[in-house]
Amino acid sequence: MSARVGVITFPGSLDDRDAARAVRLAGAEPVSLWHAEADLLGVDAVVLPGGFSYGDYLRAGAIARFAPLMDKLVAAAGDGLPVLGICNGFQVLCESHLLPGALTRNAGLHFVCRSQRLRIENADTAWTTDYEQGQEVVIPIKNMDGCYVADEATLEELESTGRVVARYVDVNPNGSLNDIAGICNEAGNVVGLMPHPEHAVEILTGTSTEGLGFFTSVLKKMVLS
Amino acid sequence: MTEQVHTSVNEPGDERPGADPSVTDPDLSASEPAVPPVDVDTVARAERTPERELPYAELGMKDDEFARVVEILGRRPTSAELAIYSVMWSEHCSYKSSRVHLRQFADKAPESDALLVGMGENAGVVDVGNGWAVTFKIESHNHPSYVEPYQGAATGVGGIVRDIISMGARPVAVMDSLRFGPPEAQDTRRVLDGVVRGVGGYGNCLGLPNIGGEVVFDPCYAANPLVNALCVGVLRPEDIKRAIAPGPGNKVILFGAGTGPDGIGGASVLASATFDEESHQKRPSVQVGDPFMEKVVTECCMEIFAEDLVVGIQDLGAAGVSCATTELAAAGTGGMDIDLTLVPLRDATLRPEEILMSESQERMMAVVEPAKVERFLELCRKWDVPATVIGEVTDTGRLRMTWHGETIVDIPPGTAADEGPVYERPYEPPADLGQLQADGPGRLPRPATAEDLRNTVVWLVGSPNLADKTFVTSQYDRFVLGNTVLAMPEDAGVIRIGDGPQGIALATDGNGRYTRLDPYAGAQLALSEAYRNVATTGARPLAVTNCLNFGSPEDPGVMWQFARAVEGLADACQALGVPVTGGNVSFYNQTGSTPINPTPVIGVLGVHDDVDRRVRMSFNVEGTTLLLLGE
Amino acid sequence: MARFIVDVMLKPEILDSQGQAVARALPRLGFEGVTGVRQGKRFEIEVEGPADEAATERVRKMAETLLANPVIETFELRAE
Amino acid sequence: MARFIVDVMLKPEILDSQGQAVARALPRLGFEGVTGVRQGKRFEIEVEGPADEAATERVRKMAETLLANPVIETFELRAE
Ligand SMILES: Nc1ncnc2c1ncn2[C@@H]1O[C@H](COP(=O)(O)OP(=O)(O)O)[C@@H](O)[C@H]1O
Repeated sequence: MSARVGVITFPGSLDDRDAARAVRLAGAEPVSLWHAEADLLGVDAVVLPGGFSYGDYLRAGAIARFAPLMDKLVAAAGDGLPVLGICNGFQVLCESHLLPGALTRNAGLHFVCRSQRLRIENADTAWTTDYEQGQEVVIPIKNMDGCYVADEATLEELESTGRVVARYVDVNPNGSLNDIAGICNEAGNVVGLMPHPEHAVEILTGTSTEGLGFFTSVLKKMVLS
Repeated sequence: MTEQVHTSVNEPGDERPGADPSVTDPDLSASEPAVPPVDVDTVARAERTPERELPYAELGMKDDEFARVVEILGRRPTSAELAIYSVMWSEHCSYKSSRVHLRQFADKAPESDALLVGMGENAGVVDVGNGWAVTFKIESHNHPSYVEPYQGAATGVGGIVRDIISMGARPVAVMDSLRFGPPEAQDTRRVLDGVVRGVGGYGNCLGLPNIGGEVVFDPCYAANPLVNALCVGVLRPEDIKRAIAPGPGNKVILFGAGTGPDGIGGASVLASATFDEESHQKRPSVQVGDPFMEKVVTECCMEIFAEDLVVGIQDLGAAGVSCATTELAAAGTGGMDIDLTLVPLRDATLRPEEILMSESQERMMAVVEPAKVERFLELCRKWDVPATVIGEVTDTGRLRMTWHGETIVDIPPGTAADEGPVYERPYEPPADLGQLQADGPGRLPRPATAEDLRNTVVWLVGSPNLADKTFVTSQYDRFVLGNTVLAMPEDAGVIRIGDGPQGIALATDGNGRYTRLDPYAGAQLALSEAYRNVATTGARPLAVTNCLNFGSPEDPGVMWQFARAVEGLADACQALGVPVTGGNVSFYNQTGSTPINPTPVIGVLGVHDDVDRRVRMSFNVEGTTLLLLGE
Repeated sequence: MARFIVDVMLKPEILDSQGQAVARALPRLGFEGVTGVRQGKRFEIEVEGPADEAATERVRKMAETLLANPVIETFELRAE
Repeated sequence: MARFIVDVMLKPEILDSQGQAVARALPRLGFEGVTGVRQGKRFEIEVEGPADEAATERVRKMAETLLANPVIETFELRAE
């Protein structure tokens, strides 16, 4: 039986089908989860996809985090369930305090869509073991509110405990502090990532297939555990 | 949906033609105490007060057009009926100036096995093989984008996307073709920045990849930018939906956003003419978009289609409820009863005339069999989409509307939807054409030295029309949905359909300067450029959409440009064997009496049997031979 | 130094999609009885010199030309 | 019916890119002497019933949990 990876759809989620495709290409079975059903359907891991849940009205991720399913997810994440929040998913994870800090308006104040070079800074999280520490990958980024901010103490802690998972290289597209593109929680099972690995899983439609590693990593972790 | 050329009647404050204080309906407020005493112009009253004057001229209606309405109804129209006729017979709904010319697209249409739905519906549909069909269309939102660039452009995207949804398709990509004034002009900054943010803000939030478009700068667009948005959708041929309301007893459901006072600058003249009330004298003529609402409406529609819950569906565009009800009824069994009081309002003070003319965005109207209504509403609740049954289909041949129990509309719907006026406007070449054509490139100095040549190249490369467009394209999501095979900086966008291997290619092109010099050839050049851009990706061109941006049709020079451009396009489509499946005409693009360069923007759709074999623009294999094709 | 507050709100007749999204979300979060939410912008502006007539006029001009979009928004200005 | 205003501003230590963009644009438009601009949000909330202690408490809860993100923002609440 292959691993089952849930993909949550909130009203306004956009990349949910893409995340499901990436899960499938990685060799797992995608399971779609509806925000209003408080049931994780026994999945082995969860992806919160990109998009504009609730139109990003108020603040990106602010309304989605109150979804009935999110209570379940917060509890399960505490018990070690691997969770990957991509873009809007990252914003939801910050709003629900599963991850520290917040994502604010891009420093340039414009939506930014580009192929972005990243360095994987932590290859030990549930979602990054298929990468080498320090490996550089190119995957798309596309967001309006991607500027990662946190107070100094939090930044200091993230840096000193290796919880910065990925960093922008060459160009910082949104003004994120310390060029942060992704972070994880203390246990390393919850990862938030601004760029979109699910858009770099096929040569035909992406600029590379270098995003697939996020999805294959979590499968390995599940096989091992 | 389409744009409204707003008759500017923003300040009707001091003159209220037709206000007749002697006429009141005392019984109404008594019977409905919860409602403020509303002074409604009912059909009964229209019969009683034939002499009452109505502000039809302010609504853009000519004397003879108004006379025809009176003839059709056998009495004066009520103010609500006048609202319907004035908007349905307006240029952009009735195509009254362009219709006689646009016929050529059908008359000269080449044989095509692929064509499933041709011109006349919300958008054309073509069969692309392997059990898939594609629907696409381009539309303008020029004037609103000058008034309020962000919202104008955003709602332009929203409108064309709803057109595609109403064909029963899932929208899968958008494109935008833009024209601005000179980049150094102060106002261009405002307009360009707002328009690009608006196209991106709406399209990105809907999750539709932007796979191409154009940005052109020319002084003629300084006070009249062009914002043309294209959307393409995918469906199964057997799932095509139409804008029809058949079957008496079927329910009419309005769903999506509430109705507010958006874009009813025109309607306020009716309200203030009929009712002496200050709050109705100033209504915004800008429409504001809510892309999140459109996204949930889209997903809701997809589930509704998947369960086959509608017999007819129509989006609410420029003419709102007026257009949807008259067109659905006219194309169905022929009759419909609507209770306008049931329309969910964002502003409780709206008058029935205003409800009829409101251009509030993100609204759809569906016709649903009674047994399926509950499931329909259930899916709407799932997606948090407000939905209300507001009436039902009848076999009376009349469109009837009531307001708090009083009949305020009773018309044969076809007369509003299909029997609008048709003009054969006079046309002749613009006076300065000969002079323009005589001013050939031969008179220009040639670069004489290597240095001159270098300077010319540098000047060209640095010119805004050739410069890098990343400022624009980086604000658009081209990756979402995961099927984008080619997008910027390629000459055509290519997307995969289903799980592949088939796909489609799309390009839009237009050149106002060529078309100004020779509208016949200019339109053909635009078509052949788009055709080539699609073909060079390896696709087989299949169908054409077009957005015809011109000045005032009342100017014979403009009308001539229009007639010639349409003729050129129709002839070229015939020669190339690709039918026009739909499009849009935008007139009155001018500043004072100076029209823009005539700017037909042509979109061509092609098919890929295997997108893996798409050809990129870049030379990516070493040692290949370069060949130049053509003259 | 003078400090001004400029509150910018959408005109009442203009659709406030953000405010409506918040209003729709509230009951789900257990907040009943909210009959309306409107969302606007608030600017805090600090200018050199005293908060006199001239300064107020300058900030008003700023609000009109940059902070608010007069086509769809209105603003209120006050010194603090 | 009671009406409350909730002003939400970024904490001073958080980069306010929108406010900064406004501040940068001002001199270009001929407005000199502006030493600082901060941009925040303003909410107008209407609730059923009187503007009493209980209503205020409910709106405060709303502001804390939804309208402001305490990680980066502070808010002020007042009845109107
Ligand atoms: N308004 C726009 N929307 C989306 N894509 C655009 C737009 N304008 C230009 N592009 C894209 O940017 C690329 C470069 O455009 P352009 O410089 O106009 O190319 P060309 O001159 O070859 O037509 C093309 O891929 C084009 O589709």
